Amino acid sequence: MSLIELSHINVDFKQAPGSVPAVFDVSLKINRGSIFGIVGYSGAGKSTLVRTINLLQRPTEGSVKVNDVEMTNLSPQELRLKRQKIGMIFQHFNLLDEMTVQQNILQPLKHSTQSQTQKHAKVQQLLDLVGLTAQAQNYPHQLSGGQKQRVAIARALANDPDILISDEATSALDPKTTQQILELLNHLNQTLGLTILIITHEMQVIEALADQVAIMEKGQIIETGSVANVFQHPKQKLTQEFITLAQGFSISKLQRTP
Amino acid sequence: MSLIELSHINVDFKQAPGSVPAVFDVSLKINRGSIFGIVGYSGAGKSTLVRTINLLQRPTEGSVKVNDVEMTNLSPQELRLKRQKIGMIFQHFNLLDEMTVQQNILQPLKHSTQSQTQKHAKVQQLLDLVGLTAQAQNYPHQLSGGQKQRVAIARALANDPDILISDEATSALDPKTTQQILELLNHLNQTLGLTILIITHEMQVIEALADQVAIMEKGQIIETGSVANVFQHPKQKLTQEFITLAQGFSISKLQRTP
Amino acid sequence: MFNWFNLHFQNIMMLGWGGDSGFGTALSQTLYMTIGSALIGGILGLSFGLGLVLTAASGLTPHARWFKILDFCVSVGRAIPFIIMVVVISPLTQLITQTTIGPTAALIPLAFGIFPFFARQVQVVLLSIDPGKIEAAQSYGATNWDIIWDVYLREGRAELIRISTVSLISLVGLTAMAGVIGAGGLGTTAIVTGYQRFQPDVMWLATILLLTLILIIQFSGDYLARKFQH
Amino acid sequence: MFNWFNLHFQNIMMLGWGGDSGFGTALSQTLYMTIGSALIGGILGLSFGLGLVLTAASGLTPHARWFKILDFCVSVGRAIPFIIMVVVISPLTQLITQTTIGPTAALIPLAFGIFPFFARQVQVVLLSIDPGKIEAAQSYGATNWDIIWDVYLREGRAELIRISTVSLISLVGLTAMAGVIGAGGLGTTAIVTGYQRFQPDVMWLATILLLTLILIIQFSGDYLARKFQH
Amino acid sequence: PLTSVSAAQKTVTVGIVGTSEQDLWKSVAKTAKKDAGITVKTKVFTDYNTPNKALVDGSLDLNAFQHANFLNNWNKSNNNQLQAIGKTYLTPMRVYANDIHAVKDLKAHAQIAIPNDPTNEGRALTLLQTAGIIKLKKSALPTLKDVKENKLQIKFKEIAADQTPSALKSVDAAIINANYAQEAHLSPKKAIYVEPINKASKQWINIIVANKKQAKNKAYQAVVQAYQTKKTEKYFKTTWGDTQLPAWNIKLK
Ligand SMILES: Nc1ncnc2c1ncn2[C@@H]1O[C@H](COP(=O)(O)OP(=O)(O)OP(=O)(O)O)[C@@H](O)[C@H]1O
Ligand SMILES: Nc1ncnc2c1ncn2[C@@H]1O[C@H](COP(=O)(O)OP(=O)(O)OP(=O)(O)O)[C@@H](O)[C@H]1O
Ligand SMILES: [Mg+2]
Ligand SMILES: [Mg+2]
Repeated sequence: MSLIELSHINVDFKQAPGSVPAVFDVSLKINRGSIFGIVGYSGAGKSTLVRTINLLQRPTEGSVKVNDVEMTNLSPQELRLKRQKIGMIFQHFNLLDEMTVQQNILQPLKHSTQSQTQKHAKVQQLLDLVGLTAQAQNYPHQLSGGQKQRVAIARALANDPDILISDEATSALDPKTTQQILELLNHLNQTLGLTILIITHEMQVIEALADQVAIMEKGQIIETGSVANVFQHPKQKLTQEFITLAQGFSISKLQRTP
Repeated sequence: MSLIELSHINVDFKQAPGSVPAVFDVSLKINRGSIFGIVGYSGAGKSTLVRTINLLQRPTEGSVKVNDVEMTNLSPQELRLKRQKIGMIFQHFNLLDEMTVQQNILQPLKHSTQSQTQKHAKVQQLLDLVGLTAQAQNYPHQLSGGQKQRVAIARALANDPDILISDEATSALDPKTTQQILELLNHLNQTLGLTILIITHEMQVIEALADQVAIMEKGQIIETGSVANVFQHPKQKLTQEFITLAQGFSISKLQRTP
Repeated sequence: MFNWFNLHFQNIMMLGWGGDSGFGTALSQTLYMTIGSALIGGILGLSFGLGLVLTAASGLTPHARWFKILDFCVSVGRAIPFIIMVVVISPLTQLITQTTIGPTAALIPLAFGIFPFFARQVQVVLLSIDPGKIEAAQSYGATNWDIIWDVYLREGRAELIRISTVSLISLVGLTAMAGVIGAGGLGTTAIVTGYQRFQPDVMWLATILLLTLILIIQFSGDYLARKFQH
Repeated sequence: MFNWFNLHFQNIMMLGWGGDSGFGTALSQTLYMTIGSALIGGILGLSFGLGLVLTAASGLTPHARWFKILDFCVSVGRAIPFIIMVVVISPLTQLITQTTIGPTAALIPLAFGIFPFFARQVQVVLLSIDPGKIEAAQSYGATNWDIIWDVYLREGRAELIRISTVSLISLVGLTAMAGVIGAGGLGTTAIVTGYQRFQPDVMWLATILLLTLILIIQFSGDYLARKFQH
Repeated sequence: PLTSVSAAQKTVTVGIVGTSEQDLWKSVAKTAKKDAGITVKTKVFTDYNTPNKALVDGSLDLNAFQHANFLNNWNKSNNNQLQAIGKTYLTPMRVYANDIHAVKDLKAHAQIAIPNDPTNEGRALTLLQTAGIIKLKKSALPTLKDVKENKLQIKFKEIAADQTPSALKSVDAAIINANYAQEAHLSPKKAIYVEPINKASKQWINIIVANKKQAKNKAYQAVVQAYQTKKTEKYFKTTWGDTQLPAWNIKLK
């Protein structure tokens, strides 16, 4: 049964005349409990597409169903409650600069019925997970790029969401931290049934983590299927190239002058 | 002969008491015409270290020599001229929001003696290289994350610098675009002798592109040497782990309940 | 020394510190009017400024009609010269303060004089907050109130302090006009007793006291803004 | 219709449009004073605001002494009540405009009255620009002038327009005070002819004309700010 | 204080404009305290309109800043709500000039600064008519619109009354109220014309004013009595010389 169902999504931006729409007639089903990867060229429309799921980006056309509820028909109040259960990690972090790391992560728990102690315990646990216990009282401007991204990850998980949307959550992280985050996501998926939607440029991340994958180009999904299938029998040229490059970038160095 | 020579660099930030300095007693030599990679944990001090080279970050202690000139002793005017020849790609892009893509890239050429036509030709060439010809008249807020990064790359190259400092310049890019950028950098290195300092989390990038590599942890360089040496005989555990993970992240999936 | 002072600043000496027209009295009247009307005008201005941002087309709760009403009120408030504002709202002043003269009565027109100005500045500050932060808050289901408190007001904190400083100092300037309803204050002393009566010593002392007050406000504002900027 | 108007608004009819005290004359005086002093005050305010940001400890060219001097000048400028400003700088006014009364003479005190205020606002705007952008410009060897033009002024453009709108409207308000030196204008018509002579029709018409002017400024400002915000 | 006035009222608040008479009122207050046990307080205004409004709405007990003409005019526009309850003084207005010594020396197109508030302006224009410089239409309080003959084609500059002394250097002549001339230490020699004291001066006599409903209030009458004393007369003499004449016993011919 599909948890997320996008049908015929279009997103147009006002832009230079003749430019393509950011997302064009995309339909997509994501099953409950699955990990779904999206890859594609930079500028293909990946971020725009996933932002339609919690309606941060209202599609120009099309239907967005989460748990069989049509999102575009919800009242603001209903939408708000729905969104609490859809965690999102932004490509540009979007942390609150005037709050400490700890406060940023506490933020989504504001309306939770848990006690203060429980909330703080939860935050502590998340801080441990992303390895920022020492930075709990730092403000975002005192963090490195990767540290900011880890705060964003922790914040997205604070509410124990049903769905996690991750827009390049590990791109600013070193391999080891990435591995830890991936293990965490996998663990949450396996134990709690968290459905995960992950945009990434690292094909290895898809390979290690995802069940399903979709490849986007120019606002459209050009190929989709199980990771095993797509990686072993890529149909599109773009998919092939992505997979090959993931093995290692190939640069034929010119003969060097010493 | 080393083009860049950092000696005993220290950078302290005001932070929670007891926290480690961002950079601690780092010395480093980078040869003219080489490509030097820096990897390390998120928060290890990589960005802080490279920012001392063009003195965007004045080191608390230590000496910075570029081309045998002690940078910390330069007058503002001299420093400015030096900086024109050190291109820098920032982790957070730092584009000017009120200028179009084209204007952003033209910016470093402002004081160049070239004619307007030459300048525009140069920009056009850079736009082609990073694949943003169609977006030339867009403003940054109309770009995707990866597109912004490509503008930043083009801008850093506009001045035909002698040194290029790239702080995770490809982390938001898909494999194919990354490959193109790497080929470009390699080409510039081979044909023009551009010296490149590259911070990245993708070990494959180091492997494909760099001659030398340094691994940072907690503000210090824990291992350094030629890429071939370090990759084949890593001495530190951290280095080993990074290299292993670069082959592919390993996630032992739990047995799934269907 | 005392004699010398007495000789050159005899007008100041004559006014003295306490009493109906002393400097101390004038200072306390200025302080009273500034603080009192800053509280009322601050709350009004913040509400209107927030309202303008929230109901704007790009805001959290777009509402063209309300936006136009708020926008118009603020513009009208800025168009009315202070003395006319005093007259126009004097029934309201009478209702609230039971009098139309004196420092307490001045609070109402002063508050109405400053709030539209403050509201515009609040609007400018809030519009400059990164929309990405608001999106992030929306993504974890923050209520509009949460967004107002935790994003708009909190992220805009340092800037809000800076514009409050600017407004507060403008308000101190405005209190000089409160003399029209017999509210006294340093500005009135400077103008009426100092300037109109050609007593430069009085004029300058009053101005210097005003300046001191303004420097203190500016200094505290700068300090707080730095302190709250991360 | 005309008779009815004539009956109820006879004071307005008597003032008329042209002539020494007509509404048209007052409007053009207000416009003249506003535009003229906006130009002078705008340049002064922008320079001082930029100066404050550049010489600050975190600025491009830190210089504690200059910063303090600029900061002090601006604070002093804000402390002096307008009418006293008129008197204090009247020698300068005489020097520049060859007279101390009339609309042209009013330009100088108006410019001096508004510029410290504008300078503070410029400072607030420029301080809110992302330091990363300045670093980027420094990294490609931009001169300080480049950074002023292409980063500070250009990136702050929309905000600068917004605060210019706020300041311009404050300036229109200030022109009402220029009546003291015979500069005329709508504010003076509203106060002196309307309010002081118990001619409410005149008072309101002048206020409505002021309001119209302010709405036009606000509208143009909003439009330009939107247009220049990317 | 909201005036729920009874004969037993012990505190009377008087509105004045500007502070030049504050010391005079301190002396009056002393007398009132001694003679009638009444505490007199002053409230300083900077506007000529609000002290009257404050009498109407009861925020103020008395005011003393206007002359009879101003009050008449005010009452006409405001339902006759106020009443004069005592005279204070008469101060002739003067024409001052820096470079000329007589009105007849005024050249064509000369600039004359006049106060811009209604009563002072009306009075100034009337003064110029008396001096034979212009002719006015009949009007209680003339304005520039009422100038029907201006042979010299004088240019009038309407500025705030308190600015007239400073404006003197920018114009050929200025009409300056006695108090501002006094405070500016303008030499009487610079006065090229003085308002004559005659029957017509009646309207320029300054008065103490109360709300009509309170005109008979004993306490207020006591304040008037405390003002109209020899002591006050002496104060006028020592402070203002001949420019400010006690008006309660003046005889106008
Ligand atoms: N606000 C906007 N206005 C106009 N165009 C926009 C806007 N946001 C995005 N676009 C355009 O829409 C297209 C898709 O953008 P999107 O951010 O979804 O790409 P993406 O696939 O996430 O790319 P990346 O991998 O680089 O993040 C891009 O061509 C971009 O230029
Ligand atoms: N302005 C600052 N104030 C205080 N601490 C800072 C500041 N900037 C960076 N730091 C701290 O200095 C350390 C090094 O930061 P730096 O940005 O150099 O890391 P990095 O190696 O580039 O990490 P990443 O890979 O995540 O970008 C971090 O622990 C960070 O928290
Ligand atoms: Mg994206
Ligand atoms: Mg970094």
